[in-house]
Amino acid sequence: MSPTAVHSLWTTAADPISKIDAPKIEYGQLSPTLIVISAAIVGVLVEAFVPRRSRYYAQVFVSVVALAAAFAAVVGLAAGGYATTKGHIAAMGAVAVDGPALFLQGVILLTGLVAVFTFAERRLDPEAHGNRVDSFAAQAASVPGSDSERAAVKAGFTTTEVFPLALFAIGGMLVFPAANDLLTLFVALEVFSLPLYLLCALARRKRIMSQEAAVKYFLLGAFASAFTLFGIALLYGYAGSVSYATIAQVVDGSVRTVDPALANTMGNDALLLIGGAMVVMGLLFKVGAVPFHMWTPDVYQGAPTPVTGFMAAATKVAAFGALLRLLYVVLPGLRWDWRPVMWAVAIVTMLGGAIVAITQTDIKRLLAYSSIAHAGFILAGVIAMNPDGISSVLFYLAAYSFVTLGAFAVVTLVRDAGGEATHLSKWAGLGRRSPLVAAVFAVFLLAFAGIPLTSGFAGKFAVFKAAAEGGATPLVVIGVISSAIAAFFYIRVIVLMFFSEPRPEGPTVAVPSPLTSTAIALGVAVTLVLGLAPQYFLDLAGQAGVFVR
Amino acid sequence: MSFPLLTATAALPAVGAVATAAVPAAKRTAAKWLALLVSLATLVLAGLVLARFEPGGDRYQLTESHSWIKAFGVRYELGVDGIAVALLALTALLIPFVILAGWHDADPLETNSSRWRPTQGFFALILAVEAMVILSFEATDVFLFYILFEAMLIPMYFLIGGFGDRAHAGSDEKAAAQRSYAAVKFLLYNLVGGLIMLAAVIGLYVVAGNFSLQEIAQARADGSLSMATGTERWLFLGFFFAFAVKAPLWPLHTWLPNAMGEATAPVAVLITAVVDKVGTFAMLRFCLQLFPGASRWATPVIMVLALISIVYGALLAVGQRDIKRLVAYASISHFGFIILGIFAMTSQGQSGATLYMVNHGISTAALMLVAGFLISRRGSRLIADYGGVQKVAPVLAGTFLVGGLATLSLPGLAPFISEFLVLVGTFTRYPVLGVIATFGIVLAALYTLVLYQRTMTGPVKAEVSAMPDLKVRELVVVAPLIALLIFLGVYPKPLTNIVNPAVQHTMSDVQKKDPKPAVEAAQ
Amino acid sequence: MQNLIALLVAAPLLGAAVLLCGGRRLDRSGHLIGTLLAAVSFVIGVVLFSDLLGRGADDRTLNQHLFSWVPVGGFRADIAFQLDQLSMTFVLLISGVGTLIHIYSIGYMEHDERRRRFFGYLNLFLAAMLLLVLADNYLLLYVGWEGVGLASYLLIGFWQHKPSAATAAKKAFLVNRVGDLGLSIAIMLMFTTFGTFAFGPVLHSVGDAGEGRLTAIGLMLLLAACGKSAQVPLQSWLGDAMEGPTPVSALIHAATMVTAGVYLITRSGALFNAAPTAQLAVTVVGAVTLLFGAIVGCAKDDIKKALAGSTMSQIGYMVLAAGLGPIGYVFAIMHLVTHGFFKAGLFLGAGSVMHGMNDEVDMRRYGGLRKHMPVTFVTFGLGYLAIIGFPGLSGFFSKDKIIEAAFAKGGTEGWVLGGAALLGAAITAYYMTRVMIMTFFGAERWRNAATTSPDEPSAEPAAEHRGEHAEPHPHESPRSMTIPMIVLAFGSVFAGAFFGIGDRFLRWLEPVTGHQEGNSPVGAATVTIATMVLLVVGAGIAYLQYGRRPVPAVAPRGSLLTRAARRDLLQDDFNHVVLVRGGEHLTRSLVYVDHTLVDGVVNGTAASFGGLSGRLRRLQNGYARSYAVSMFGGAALIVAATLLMRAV
Amino acid sequence: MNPVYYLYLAALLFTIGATGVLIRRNAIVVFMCVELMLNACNLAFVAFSRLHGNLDGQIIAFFTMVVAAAEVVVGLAIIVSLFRSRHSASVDDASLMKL
Repeated sequence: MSPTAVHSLWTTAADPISKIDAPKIEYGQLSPTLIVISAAIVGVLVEAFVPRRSRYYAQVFVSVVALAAAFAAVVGLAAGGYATTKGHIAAMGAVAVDGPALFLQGVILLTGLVAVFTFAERRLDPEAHGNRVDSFAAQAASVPGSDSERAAVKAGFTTTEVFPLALFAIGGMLVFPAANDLLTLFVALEVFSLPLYLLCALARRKRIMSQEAAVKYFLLGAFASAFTLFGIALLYGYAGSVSYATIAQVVDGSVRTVDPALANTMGNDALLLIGGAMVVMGLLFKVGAVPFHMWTPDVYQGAPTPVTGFMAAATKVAAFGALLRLLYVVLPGLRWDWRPVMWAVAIVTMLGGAIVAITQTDIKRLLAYSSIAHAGFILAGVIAMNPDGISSVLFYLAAYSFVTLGAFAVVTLVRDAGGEATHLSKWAGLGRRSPLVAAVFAVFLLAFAGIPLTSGFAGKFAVFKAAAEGGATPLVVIGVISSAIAAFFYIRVIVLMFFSEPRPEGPTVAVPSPLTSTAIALGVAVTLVLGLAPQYFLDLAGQAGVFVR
Repeated sequence: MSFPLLTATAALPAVGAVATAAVPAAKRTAAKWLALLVSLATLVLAGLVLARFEPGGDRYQLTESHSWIKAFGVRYELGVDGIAVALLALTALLIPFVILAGWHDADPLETNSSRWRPTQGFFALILAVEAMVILSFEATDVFLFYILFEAMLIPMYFLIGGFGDRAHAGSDEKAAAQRSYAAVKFLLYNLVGGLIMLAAVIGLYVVAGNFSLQEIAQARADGSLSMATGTERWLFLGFFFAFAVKAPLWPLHTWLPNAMGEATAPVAVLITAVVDKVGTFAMLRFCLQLFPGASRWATPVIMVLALISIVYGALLAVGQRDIKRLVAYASISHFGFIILGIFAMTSQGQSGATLYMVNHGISTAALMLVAGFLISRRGSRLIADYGGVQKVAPVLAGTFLVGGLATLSLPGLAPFISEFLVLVGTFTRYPVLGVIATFGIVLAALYTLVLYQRTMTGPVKAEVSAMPDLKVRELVVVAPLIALLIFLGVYPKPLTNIVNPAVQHTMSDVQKKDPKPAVEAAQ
Repeated sequence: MQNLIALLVAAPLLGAAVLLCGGRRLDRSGHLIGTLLAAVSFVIGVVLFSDLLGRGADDRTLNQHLFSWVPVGGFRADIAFQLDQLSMTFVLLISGVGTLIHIYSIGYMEHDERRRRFFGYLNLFLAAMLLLVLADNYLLLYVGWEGVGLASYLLIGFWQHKPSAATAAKKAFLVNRVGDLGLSIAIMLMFTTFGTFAFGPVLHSVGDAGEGRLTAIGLMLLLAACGKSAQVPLQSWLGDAMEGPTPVSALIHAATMVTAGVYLITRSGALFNAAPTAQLAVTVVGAVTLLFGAIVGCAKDDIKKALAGSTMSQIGYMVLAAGLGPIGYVFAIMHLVTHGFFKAGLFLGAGSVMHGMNDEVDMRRYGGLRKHMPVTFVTFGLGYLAIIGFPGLSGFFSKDKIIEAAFAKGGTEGWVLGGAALLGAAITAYYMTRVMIMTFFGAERWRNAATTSPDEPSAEPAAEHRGEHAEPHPHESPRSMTIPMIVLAFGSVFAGAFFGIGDRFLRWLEPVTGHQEGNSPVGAATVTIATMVLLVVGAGIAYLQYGRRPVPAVAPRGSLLTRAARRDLLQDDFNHVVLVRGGEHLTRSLVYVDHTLVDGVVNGTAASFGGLSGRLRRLQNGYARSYAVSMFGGAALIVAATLLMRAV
Repeated sequence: MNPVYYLYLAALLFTIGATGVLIRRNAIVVFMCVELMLNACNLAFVAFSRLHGNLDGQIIAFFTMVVAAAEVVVGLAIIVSLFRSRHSASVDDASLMKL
């Protein structure tokens, strides 16, 4: 490196600090995130100061209000035109406020709201020592089966921390798809991942499995984010900046080359390709695409079911949002390099998820694999690289997240002595025991399978249509085949529920409180509305489907 | 905007389905009557459609069109041509009989489970199927049709798997297992077909930019929309595959015997007489109109497959031990005739095929329902368990015989006309195929008469000696069907008048003309 | 006047509808209604006949167009009737003999609980048969064609509780279906050739069509005729058809339905005239069958089966004549009519005998019945004389003409056919004499035969209703049965003379069928004398065999030919081995194929996916580190692939 | 000396860390390997920052440290709870859920 550069660097550093102009932050436009984060902090304070008796109510109140308010804020912003015309980059280029961001934030907030309902459900488990209990450990710190745990249960402790944790996670997720530079992306990633790791470990029943899930999720997640970070480093090295806009310009070669000293790194495609690939890989890990999917089944199975539902829905939304922005804003100039690779990933993800799911025996693992297959379908839309691609993915995410939440909410209802009866054999004849619950679950399964008149079909159709228009016909064909395979195991569950005789020692269906009922009802409503009359939401997604650069 | 008659015809049973499902568990009979009344009201509406339809008029009549999903270029477009009207009438006509025939099929065996309401479910599902089938006959928007084509699988699936035939050879578990196997097989076959069609539907959109049958067909006709030959063929295959599974065409037929064997007789009628017709109907309406070139290209292969279906189905029918499976294979053979007629691309062939759809619906309904009554009495589906029934239950035997004679298309009964038209239509273009297909009539006689001889004649078996003859309800089901068979056999003109113009349109779509007789040709 | 034509069909059809749908309340009056309606249609027939006679010879054709039946494109089929001399002849025969047999059945079926249905079926048959001969296009004829098939199916299997009857009925229908195959293909060919299949247009534009097509059509029509008229190779069903009640055998399987084939060929005469090859085929079939039937007839001990054989052979004569073209048509029809009389008479006689003998059908258990049932004996005897062609009786005139015409064909064909016909005449004389002697003369072999032996199951299980199984005491049948026999006997005596002398019949029918005198190499007289000689020879041999020595009660083993003939010359065994067994094997193997192959492929695919799933599942081994490995590998792959993309 | 070497070092460290994650059993060690990877990233950032002559990289390094610290907190919490309930910190023992 030339001494002049060093000198310049030194001089810049050595300049007398005249004055730092304060960064300009558009608080109004960031309000959704800010509301949620601050609510989370309030939640922490509640933990600290509110007496244990009333914490639960306080926390639920805070989270619900905050999420509702944040959602209202999102709606307000969208109505204010930020989703379309006034969309721009806020917070000194760190966060984008535009259609996709707002749409996904809205979806995440609603999902989070519903998830909080299922978190707050405390009618399913039989009362322990006269205290209503939810699906979270009485005291996370106490060793499973130990006296301390029994004491905690007896004392009626509950882990009300889950609410602030969830809020933090949601906060991170809100930023994730809106992040407009790689640093923000990374920070947001960690902000929503870390609380999730913890939430996974907090199951009340089967705690060992829950902790194992947490460990696996944590280690693999950290591993993945390390890759992401290194990718970011390389991209930074390539472009000399982490801001999406700059990188995009450099990729397009539309930026004036900085001083020749940097020529050897600046625009060095090896850095760009490797870095880009590693960042994308980090995101693929979050969406659970093959071959980065292997954490999914274990974590979904081990985590407390409400958390699983929350993860399955919200994480996918956030991660795909970020992936879209990255591919459409930063790397479009590179599409001829990454598209074939993404093709391959999409194909193996669709087929892999569908095929492995056939032989699953645990309903939660089954749904995990189905979520993998769905990730593949969504990737097919991402690859389309046209406006329809964006809007179709947005629509699919909205449709999918609600179905998922509903499905997992139903899973929490089917219980036996050992807690939730997740083994498929126990679901035999459910349709005879409680036709309503079985019918609702059947609706969700049909939506997963993409049967017409459900949201699943509309979403699948939108995505495949976009892909076909984008020239990815083979993807569509493979997608169709794998949905046929997938149909097989969804049908298997329906057969099990309706056509096989109920077991005498089969599980009972708990009668939920209004909270879970709302979650399920909302799921059904969204599934049917988006299936029968998707026009309005498709328009919404269509208008929202433009990134600001 | 006049009264949306077509929508009403489909909406009525849909609403009825919901209402029936909502009837409280205790009020079983009320649910039955409600369903019956709804289906009769639907029949009245169908009659109105028939009355309002002018055979000479526009190709599609009583049209309705509303915007539905702009983003997909999908409109809610309805309209009926002669073919659709005929099939719509058939559907609306058969459902009341199906309901009446299945009156006791869904009475719960154990009354303890109060929340479980099979009866309501059974009749609600039947009405749901009716609604979807009717709407799919009316839909002139490819997407709308596709949605219904797929969606109707679900109620059918529950009807097959949930309400199996109680007369089962094996134990209960075995019965349940076989039943759910049949249901799953039915669903997966048709789902796979449908999904492959989905790819083609999307492809069609990418090529054509919208889903309106009329617009696309128009554009194809005036050449403003040209498809690459390859594309057209792929799309055609995608569509045809789904319809061939539904129809069913050899070798995609194996789901039908299982489904019809395991389902109750009325549901079996629903499958083969109503739902499967959507497949053959769609071949006429979509394959030929949207992809005329590809249709002509694929004709030879399809004709051969249809021929195989005819002979193969008939031979397997001869080999069956189970009454309902026998009827199922007979139906496969008949569907072979229908497809043969459609792709013969002659006005006789296609009119014949359309008539065939209607007549086969009625005749199979008659035969299958009587078979159902027979089976419900003896509690067995095996032919070997019967014998000499005509002695103890002459009326039952008589109606059964008439149904059988209709199945072997005896002149004077409706199926004869359609079958002969199909054969003539085929013969005029493909003499050899026509001749081979004609052998089907001998085989048909074989399996029908063997069935009748083994079950109805001979010395009276001990088990059937106390068998009661047809009850009034059952007579009410069978008699009108038989009367209809005879009427349409002697005076099919009302039907042909409606169908012929539509067929002329289809013929012009595929740019085919009837071959001239040799004598005229010579002059 | 022509509006009456529809009534001809409508009357019996109405009867059938009423009787079959009427239910038990008609059980007591049913047979009367049926007979009445049959008579009605006969009366109408007579009225129309007189009307025709009132017209000039060349405008004796009435048409009635009811409505257009199946109009599709160029394909136009109408419900329309055509009544000309040919159909008129048939109408009178059918409705006349039909009515008689209705009357006969009143007595014959008296004790059968299902008599109402029996009459319903008979009416159905009449309607179908009349439709067949009155139709003015081939498709409508086809309806009647299958209609009579159905009626015959129902009536043969009338005693359905007997497996043998049910089987026979099924067999009859199936074999006829094979024939119908020919008819429908013929109609299709006509449609593709002429664009229509109405008699008039087709037969008039025959000239414009190529001979190849015409031959094809002709052969297909012949196939149809073979099926319906029990001609070789489709004759196998007729023998079994005797399972039906005897009146049925008389009406359907002797007088009317089985002659439909002859009608079809004669009706299509113009077409056959233009297709010599087809015509030759027809004559060959006729000649073969007349010998075949005759030989079979010689060997049967079952009286009805023997008569069935003779029917076969007589129809063989008609077909032969029809095949001879214009020189033969008239005589074919003429023989058809006379045969209608005497064969019906014979069958009714046989029925009457069985009626008196506890439904015993084995002639070896008859003998010396002339004393016990004189009327039957006389009428049967007259029928016998008529069929063997005793000079002056009907058979003499009609059969003789046919033999002459056969010679008149000329060339070797003429000699061969004529020879066959002559030989046939001799054999006829033989087996009919045999029947006559075994039944009415000789020792009363039924005396010591207590009951019908189990190994010879009685054809008429109505015996159970008739009660006693003790030693039969033959008695004359009731009036209702004897009167029709007497009437038919008159017919068999005088019809021939009435028709033949002065060529009345010829002049009546000529305008329709056309006629030309053949130039026979041998004079008419020669033929007659030859026939007479052979007749005497045949009858003589029979007398020596059965008249002189006592008839063994159990059939002797007999020569190879005899044994073969007893089994209908083994063609049934052939059918059984080749068609039935082969068919069973075919279907069974197909069922297997369908299950394992067609279904197996699909299930196999599903199973293979399952297996793949099971294997892929193993990768999910629960070890976080192996997950990390897959992630690392994936990352490496992606990076490598991306770089590769750039490289290439 | 050429700062590009720092990049090579960073890459080397990252690979070592990754390998460690793949081969070590003890959860703590695995976790430390992850930390090592993060630090490798830091080194890369700083080196690039030097190359480009702007401070972004160095700033990012600080962010990374904070994140890493947070990860430590969460990670240790989880690992310790696991260790306490099964008296082993081996990642391979934690394989109840599979297939």
